[in-house]
Amino acid sequence: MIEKRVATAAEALADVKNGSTVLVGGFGQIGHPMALIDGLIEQGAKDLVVVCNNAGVGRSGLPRLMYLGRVRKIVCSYPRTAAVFSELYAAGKLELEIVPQGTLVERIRAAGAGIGGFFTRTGAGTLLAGGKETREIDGLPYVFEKPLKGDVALVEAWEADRWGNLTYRGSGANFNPVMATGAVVTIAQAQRVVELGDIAPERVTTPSIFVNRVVAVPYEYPYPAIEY
Amino acid sequence: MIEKRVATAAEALADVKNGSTVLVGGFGQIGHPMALIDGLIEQGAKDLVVVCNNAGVGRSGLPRLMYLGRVRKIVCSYPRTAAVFSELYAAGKLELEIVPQGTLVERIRAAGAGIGGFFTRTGAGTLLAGGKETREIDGLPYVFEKPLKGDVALVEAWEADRWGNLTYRGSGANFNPVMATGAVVTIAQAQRVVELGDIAPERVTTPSIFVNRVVAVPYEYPYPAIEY
Amino acid sequence: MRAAAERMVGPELENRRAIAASVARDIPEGWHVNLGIGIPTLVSDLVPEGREVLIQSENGILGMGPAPDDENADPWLINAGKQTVTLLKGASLFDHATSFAMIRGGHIDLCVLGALEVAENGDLANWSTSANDTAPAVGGAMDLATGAKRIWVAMDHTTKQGKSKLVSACAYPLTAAGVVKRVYTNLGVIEVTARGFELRDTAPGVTFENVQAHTDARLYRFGVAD
Amino acid sequence: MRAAAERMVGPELENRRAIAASVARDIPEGWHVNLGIGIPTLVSDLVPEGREVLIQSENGILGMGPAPDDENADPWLINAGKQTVTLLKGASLFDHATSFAMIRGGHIDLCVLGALEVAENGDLANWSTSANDTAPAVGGAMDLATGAKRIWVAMDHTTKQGKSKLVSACAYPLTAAGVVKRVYTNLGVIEVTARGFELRDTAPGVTFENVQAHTDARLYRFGVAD
Repeated sequence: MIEKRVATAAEALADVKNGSTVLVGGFGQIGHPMALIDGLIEQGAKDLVVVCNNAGVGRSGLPRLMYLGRVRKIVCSYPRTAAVFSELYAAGKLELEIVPQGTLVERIRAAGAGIGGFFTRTGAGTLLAGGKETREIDGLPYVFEKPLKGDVALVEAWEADRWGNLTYRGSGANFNPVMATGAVVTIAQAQRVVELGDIAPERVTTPSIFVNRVVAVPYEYPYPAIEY
Repeated sequence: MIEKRVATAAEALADVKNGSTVLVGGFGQIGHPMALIDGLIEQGAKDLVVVCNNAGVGRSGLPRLMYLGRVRKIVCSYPRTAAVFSELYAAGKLELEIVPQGTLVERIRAAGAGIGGFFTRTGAGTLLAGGKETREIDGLPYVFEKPLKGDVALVEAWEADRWGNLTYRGSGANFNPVMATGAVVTIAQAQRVVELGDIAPERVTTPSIFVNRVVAVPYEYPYPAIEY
Repeated sequence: MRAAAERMVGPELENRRAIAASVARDIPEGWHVNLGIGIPTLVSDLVPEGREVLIQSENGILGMGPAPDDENADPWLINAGKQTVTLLKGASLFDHATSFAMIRGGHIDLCVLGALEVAENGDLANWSTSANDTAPAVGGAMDLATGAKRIWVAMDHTTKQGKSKLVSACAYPLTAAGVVKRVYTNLGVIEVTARGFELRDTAPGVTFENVQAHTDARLYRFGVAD
Repeated sequence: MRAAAERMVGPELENRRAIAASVARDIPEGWHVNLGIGIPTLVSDLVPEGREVLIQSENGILGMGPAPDDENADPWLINAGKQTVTLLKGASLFDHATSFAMIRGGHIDLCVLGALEVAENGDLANWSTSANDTAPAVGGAMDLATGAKRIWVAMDHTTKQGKSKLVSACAYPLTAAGVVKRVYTNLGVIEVTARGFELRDTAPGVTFENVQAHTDARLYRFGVAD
C-alpha cells in the first residue's frame, strides 16, 4: 500500500540537507506552508537557498529562518515584505536573486517539466536582464531564462490523500502546484487529509505523482492577515 | 453583458480565412470538435494548416477536409490514423510536419504563454531534430523548439457558460486547454451550455479569458470508437 | 483588512478616487483587466454599474467582485495587494503558471499600473528607485508591463516634492521599454503617441498650460497638428 | 472495444501475456508507469493483486484500473491506445501539458515500450522503419523514451522473419539514444549494461546458447565477469 502520510513535520523534513534549495509555496499568507517552515527551523538545516515569491511577513516563518542565519540566499520576486530581509540584505548577510514573478514560476515549471530553458520578453532591456543571453525573435527582444530546480518543495494544500493528490482553496494554489513539480522531494502540509477516492479525479489539482510526503496540519483560519 | 454564445457553428466560423492555421483539439475521438470541423468543411476556407495530434479517423471530419483538398499542411504527432492522410501524403498532395506529442503541446503552450521558444531533450539525436538548433545543457543534448500559434483554435468541452469558462469530461481535456490559449480566436463546442455561476470557480479548467465563442452541440455519446 | 488607499481620508483619497474613476469610465465591456497596487486598485469598485469587466489578479483569480464586508470576507481569497476579495458569478481560480500565461501571452486587454516615471516614448519605471536599491522588489510588474495588450498608468502628476513624473527620459531603472499608451493623473489624461505626450483631457479648472508647467517633457494638444 | 493484443488467440496471445507478466512481476509498489501500445498494454492487468502501481496514460490519466466490461465502459475515458479504461480510487485527470510535464520532467518511474530494434548501447528504434517513411508517426514515443526515469522494452525477440531485434547498432531511425535499461522477450530478460546485453533470465526450456543464437550482438551472462 502506498502511504505518503507521515505523522509530523519533523518526520517529513528529517532528511533535508545543509545547502539545499528549498521551494516554498504561497502568495502572501495564503497557501504558505507555515508549519513546514517552523519544522525546518527546528530541523536545523543551514546554508539554504530559499525560493519563494515573498520573504514572509513579521518575525515568524521565513523571517525567523533568515534571522537565525540559516538562509544563504533568497530567490524571489518581492522580498520587501519582511523587515528582517531588508536588514540582512543591507548588512550583506544574505544573497538575493530577484526574479520577475512570472519568470519565477515559469523557471520552476521548466525544471519540473524537463525544459532546459526558455526565452521570455519579460525583463528585456532592464537591469534584470543583466548578464543573461538575449535574442531577437520576430523582431522583439527576449531574455533566456534557465530552469530553477529545488531539492525540496514545501507546499500547502487544502485536501490531500494518502497517495498525495492535492486540492487548494481560494487563492491558495498560486505557486504551490508548480513548485510541487519542481523539486526532488515535495512535502505537502494539508488542512484536511481525506480517504483515497474522496477527491474526484477531475478535482485533483496536483496529481499524486508530484508529491512525496503529506503532513496533516488542520487549522481553522489562515495565518493572520498582516498589512505591509 | 458579455455574450460569447453563438447560435450555430456556421456563425462561429464565419470569419475563418484561407491560409489560416487551425488548432484542433482531441486525442482520438474524445474531446475532438467534430461539429466545428463539419462547420469548417461547410464554411469553405482552404489552404489551411491543421494542427491536431491525429489526422482523424475514417472518412468524416478531418479526413474529409483533407480529401476535399482544403488542407495544405498538417502538423501532428500521429497522423497515421487516417487512410486519407496516408494516400494524400504519399501522393505529395499534403505537407506534413511531424512533432513529438509532448513537444507539440509545449509549442502551443509557448505560443499561448508568451514564451519565445524552449529547449527540450525530446528528439535530440533523431531525425526530428534535423535542421533545428541544438545546445548542450548540463552535459545533455537539447533541441530548440519554437512556439506554434493558431489563427483559430477549435476545441470541445463538456460544459461552457456565456463568458466562455470550460470544463472537460473524462480524458476529454487532452490538447483542448492548451489549444484554447494558443490561438487568436478560440471557438468551443460544448455539450452543455450552463448559466454563469453554475461552474464553480475551482472547477473551471479553461478560464473564460481564453475563449471567444461558444456553440452548444449536445449529443449523448462520443463519436463511435474506431480501432486503428 | 483594507487597502492603504482606503485608509486615506479627505482630499487625498478623493483625488485618487477621481483618477481611478476616470480610468474606470474608459474601460469597455468585456475587457480583461489587471490592476496594480495603489490608485489602480481603486478602479475595480468604480466600473459603471452593469458593465461587465473581468478583473484579473496575478495570484490566480479572474472575475473579482466588490470588496467584501469584514464579516463576509473569505480569508483564503486575497488579491495581489493581499486584500480579501469577492468573486463574481463566472469567476475562475487557477495557479500562478496559468495566471502568467494569461499575462505574458497577451491575453490581458489592459493593465493599469502606478509609476515612478513615464517617458514620452512610453518607457515605464515603477519598480526601483536605483540600480543599487537597498531592498529591490519587482513582483509581477515587468511581466504585466511587457505582456498585457496595453498599459495605462494611473498616478499623481508630480511627486510630493513637486517633481514631474512625466519626463522626456526615465532616470529610474526601467520596468519595460515603450509600453505605456495612456497616463491618467490628477491634472488630466495624456496619450502617449509617436510624437510624445498628447493632452487629451484636463481635470476641472486645469488648463493646458497648467499641465505643461508640471510636465518635464513637451506636451502636445491631442489630435492637433504641431 | 478490446485492444488488438486481446483479440489474438492461442499461443500468440499466451506468448505475449507471458512477456507482460514477467514485466509486471518486476514493478515495485508505488511506481508510476506508462505503458506503450502492444505487449506493454497487457502489463496493466497482470500486476500482482494488492500491489499499488499507478499507470499513467499520456492523454491525461494517472491511476488507471482494470479494463471495463463493455456495458460499464465510460466512452469519454480512453487511454493512449484509444481503448476505454477505468479509474482506481485516487486517480487524477489532467491535460496534455501536465501529462508531458510528468513524462519529460522525469516523474515517470518506468516506461515499458515495444521496439523495432534495441542496440547493445541502449539505443531504441521504435517509431519509423525508414528515413523516407511513407506515413511517419511518432506519437509520444520520443518524449517517453527520453523523459522517463527508466525504459524497459517488451517485445518478441525476433521479427516474424526471424531477424533479431536485439542488435549491435540500430539500422532504423532512433527514437532516443542510450535509454533502454532492460529488455523482456519471449526468450528471456536482458539487462543493458555498460558492456552490452547481459542475459539475466531465460524462458522455460531456453538456454543461454539459444538466446545468443537469436541475438545479433554479443550476449554476456548476467553478473558474470567476461
